[in-house]
Amino acid sequence: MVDENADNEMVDGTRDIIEPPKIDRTIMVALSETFKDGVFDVDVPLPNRAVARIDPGRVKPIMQFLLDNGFDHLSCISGVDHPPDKMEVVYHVTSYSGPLVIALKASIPRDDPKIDSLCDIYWNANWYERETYELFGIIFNDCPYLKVLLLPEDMEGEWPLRKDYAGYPNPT
Amino acid sequence: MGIFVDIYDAIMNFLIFFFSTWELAPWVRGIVGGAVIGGVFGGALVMVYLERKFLGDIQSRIGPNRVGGRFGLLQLIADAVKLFTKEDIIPANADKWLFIGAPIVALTSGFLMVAVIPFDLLVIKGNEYALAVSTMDVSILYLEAVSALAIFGIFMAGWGSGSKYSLLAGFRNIAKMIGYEVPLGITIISVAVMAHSLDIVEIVKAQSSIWFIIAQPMGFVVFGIALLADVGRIPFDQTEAEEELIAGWATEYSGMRWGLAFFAEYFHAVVGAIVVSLIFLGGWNGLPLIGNLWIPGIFWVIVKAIFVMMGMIWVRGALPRLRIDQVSDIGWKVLIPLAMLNLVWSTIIGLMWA
Amino acid sequence: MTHTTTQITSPPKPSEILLHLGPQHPLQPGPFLLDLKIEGETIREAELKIGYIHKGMEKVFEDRTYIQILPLTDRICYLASNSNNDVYCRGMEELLGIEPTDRAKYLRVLTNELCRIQSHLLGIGEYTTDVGFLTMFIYMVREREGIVSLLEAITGSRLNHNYARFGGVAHDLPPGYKEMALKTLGELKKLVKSHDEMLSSDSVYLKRTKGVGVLTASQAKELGVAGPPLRATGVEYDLRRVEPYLVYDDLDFDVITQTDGDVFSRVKVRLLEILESIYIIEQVLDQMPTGPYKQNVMPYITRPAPGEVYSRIEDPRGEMGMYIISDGSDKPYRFRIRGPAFATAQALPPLLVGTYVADVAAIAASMDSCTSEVDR
Amino acid sequence: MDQIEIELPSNVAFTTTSAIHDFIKSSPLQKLVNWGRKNSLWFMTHPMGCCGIEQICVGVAHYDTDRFGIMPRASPRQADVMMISGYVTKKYLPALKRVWDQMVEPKWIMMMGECAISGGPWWESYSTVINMDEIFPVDIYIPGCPPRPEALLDGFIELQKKIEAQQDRTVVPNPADIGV
Repeated sequence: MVDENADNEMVDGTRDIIEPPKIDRTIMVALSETFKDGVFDVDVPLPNRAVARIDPGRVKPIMQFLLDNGFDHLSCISGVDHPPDKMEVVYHVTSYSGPLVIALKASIPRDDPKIDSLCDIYWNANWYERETYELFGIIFNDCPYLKVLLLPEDMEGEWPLRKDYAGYPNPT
Repeated sequence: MGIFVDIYDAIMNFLIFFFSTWELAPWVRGIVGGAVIGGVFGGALVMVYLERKFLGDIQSRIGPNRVGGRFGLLQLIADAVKLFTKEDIIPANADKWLFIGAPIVALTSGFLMVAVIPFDLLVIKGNEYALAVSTMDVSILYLEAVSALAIFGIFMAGWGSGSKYSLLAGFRNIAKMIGYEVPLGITIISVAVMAHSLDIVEIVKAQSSIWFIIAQPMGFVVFGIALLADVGRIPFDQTEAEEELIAGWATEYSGMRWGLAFFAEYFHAVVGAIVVSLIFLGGWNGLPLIGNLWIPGIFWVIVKAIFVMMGMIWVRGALPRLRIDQVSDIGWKVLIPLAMLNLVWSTIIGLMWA
Repeated sequence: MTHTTTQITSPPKPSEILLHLGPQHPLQPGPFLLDLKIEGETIREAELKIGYIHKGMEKVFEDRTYIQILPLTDRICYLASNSNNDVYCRGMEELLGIEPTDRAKYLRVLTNELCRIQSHLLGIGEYTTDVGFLTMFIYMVREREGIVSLLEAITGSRLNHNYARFGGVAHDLPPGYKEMALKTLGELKKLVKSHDEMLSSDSVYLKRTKGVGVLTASQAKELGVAGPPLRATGVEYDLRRVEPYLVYDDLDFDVITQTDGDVFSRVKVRLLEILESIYIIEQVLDQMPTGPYKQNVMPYITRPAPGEVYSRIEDPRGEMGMYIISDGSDKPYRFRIRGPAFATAQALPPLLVGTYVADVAAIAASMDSCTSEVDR
Repeated sequence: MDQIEIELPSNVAFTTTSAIHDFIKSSPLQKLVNWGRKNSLWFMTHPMGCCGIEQICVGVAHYDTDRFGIMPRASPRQADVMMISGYVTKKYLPALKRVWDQMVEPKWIMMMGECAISGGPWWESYSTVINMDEIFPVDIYIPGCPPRPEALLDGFIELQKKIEAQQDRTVVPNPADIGV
């Protein structure tokens, strides 16, 4: 672990000489140009917020593109349930050097909720993915450690945050 | 003050005269031994009480003040009553005999130490009688040897509890004490070199003109640090570090078994304080240059020991805890060289003195 | 950094022990289970298991009206209840399209900063007790009582303040507040400076903390932490500066950074941030405008238009975000809480690998995570 | 402290000898014992939520429970009082029961705050266990969200009154209960 990071730091040190990537709304233009059929419905509702829909199959290259362009902080991964047929995974990506937060939404079918894991790109995606998995039942392909995080292990499979969850309010 | 001295001398005279004429001196020792153990027990109580009140003062708290008047004097009695009436549990996967034996071994080591501690030197008809259970000419070595028995007690507790926290604490204790018994021993040797004797009585007598804390200040510092480690008080309380190992080697102990184990520690601390007052602070010799002001020597020993105890509590209030590897570092790399240096110093001074 | 550092991959070898710290353990306020695989005193692998006080807040919030949620946001993290109120109200104000009054903005900054001070004081206190420095813990909590009294004078509560409202705040300042606050804060400033001096000069403390649990800037970014642990590595990332909200762009303050990224720096950042917060509060009390502290008509029954908002502020622990989706009814469709302590808790196991058992307490407490918010 | 131990039967030795108890009952010793117990209530450091913060505050300088002889202890073996100071979840309940079993008799349990007493704001959540008084023999309820430190101190004083009126009973353990 230590050696690896020493390397990282050296890489960072040399990278500082290169002009730092721009953290502003132009990234959205670049994003929709790079991924012509992967990113759509781009909107900037507030000065520091941008929203877009993405193709769930191309989530990994899109995120890699954002990471390369300075969006180095995955803020949050949330699941949203839209019965009867859809589920959404919302990624909030931001940067340690600017205020812009990009919300990327990927719609996936509710009866087969699967999407690629981001653990290779953002290290801290792991717990968010585990949380979304246990609460919604969304399966993240290739997530290295996909099992319950917050719930007791016997509650795996109940998916409590889905809208049709029967265990709320608590019957006991 | 004079009247007290008279009464004290009269009682001691009577005891020694009465029993020595019957040639049953062992009984004197027995009585003195009982009294001394009782006294040190009382001293341990005082230390626990001081710990709660004086430490409370340091931490801007009040400390116990509800039972036994506004100073909470009966607080420890209440604690003891509660501990005595708790249920007695031996955990299922504990090693029963080690678990039961550990506090006993720890406390026994304390009792054995008390046997050679002189509290005063009585001069009756030209003969000198040390007010101690037993006098021997290697008493300081004996003290050092039996004090190390307590390490076995703690390791027995750590191993026998069947708990991982206890086990880690036991390991830590061994690792720590291997490093700290050495400087402790070397410092004791340098004191003995300066006094030309291994007998505590002779060591104290050698301090009638100048205390050893003045003659070898470095020795005092080394001894004090090693003693803190020996009795396991902050910054050397890795064996019961609350935030890491719950309660360390005593994690699985409850009720009076825990009470005994807890008390054994304080017993050691009190004995340690008395030893410091004897071998560095002049013992019953009173103050340097002033003498003992016709106050019985036992009083001086107790007062000095209480000061040492308060110093220990003060250190506890003022310092964080060290890590176990740092503790070993300090022991091997700092204290032992310093103790060696002190030995050289005390040899030179001791030879010149002679 | 691979994912194997966040979990225990294999059963312990004969020379290793699996040590479970928790769920009941005096390490931190709040239950969690930290599994350590140790060899001697060295940690080989660490795994953090959370969820012991998972309350299911996000589900409960979907079943509450917007104004009912407001007092519940206090309970997300009880040490940052004002920040949580504030981030929720800011999100709702975006959804409802209203703007808080000027005086309310200043009052919110005031309570947020007071909240930051008391949280940092308790955080440092917890930390010092974890390195065995009980006295400093007691001093810190003693000083915290003064700040809690100041908050209590405004909000009427010691811990869960429930102070911010949509477009305003709940109460105005009590009379004579400024003098009281300046007196308490002046004393606190002196005390914090003296504690800082004490902690920076105590050799045993320095031995325990310097060079322990080091995070470099790139590591910290990779692990996704924010707040004091990140600023201790030298990254000047503070949402009050990056994305100024309320009136922070009118106020003069420095973003506190340290360069070492070790345990000592994290605590130092918190200590200096207390002083900086006191400076902010003094400005706020000077510049406080008169005027209404709440809207003329408070929007108690709210049905925001369908839409969504992600609002975030600088919590005492880092970036606190809330993602609210409205479907036009009086209850939120989805309510997502992105807590800062969740991110720092996730970053804990990689930091622990290779350190000693005794450092676990120091490192865990220096990250100052709040179990209630981790679990939600 | 191994996780696997949860399944093991707790094989504990009881020292409830009826002769001792009869003697204690028939003498002023009972009063002495109660006096000792009530003035030496050590509670387990076990903060679980908002109330945990007040629990911390009450133990130190400003409210100093040490005045009453009330101290925090980290190990359940040495504690007399367990405070449930927050929500008990389905995940936490087994551990909590185990900690309660590890404490030695006589022991008391205090419910601190609305969450522990009735469920508080989260009573209907999927993750939580309510009706804690059916699971633990609760002695004292301290309402509040969270209760102020003064209320917590008052709870301790009420517990002291309760202990003062307590009579030890002769308990013959049912062999089936202790798994012999």
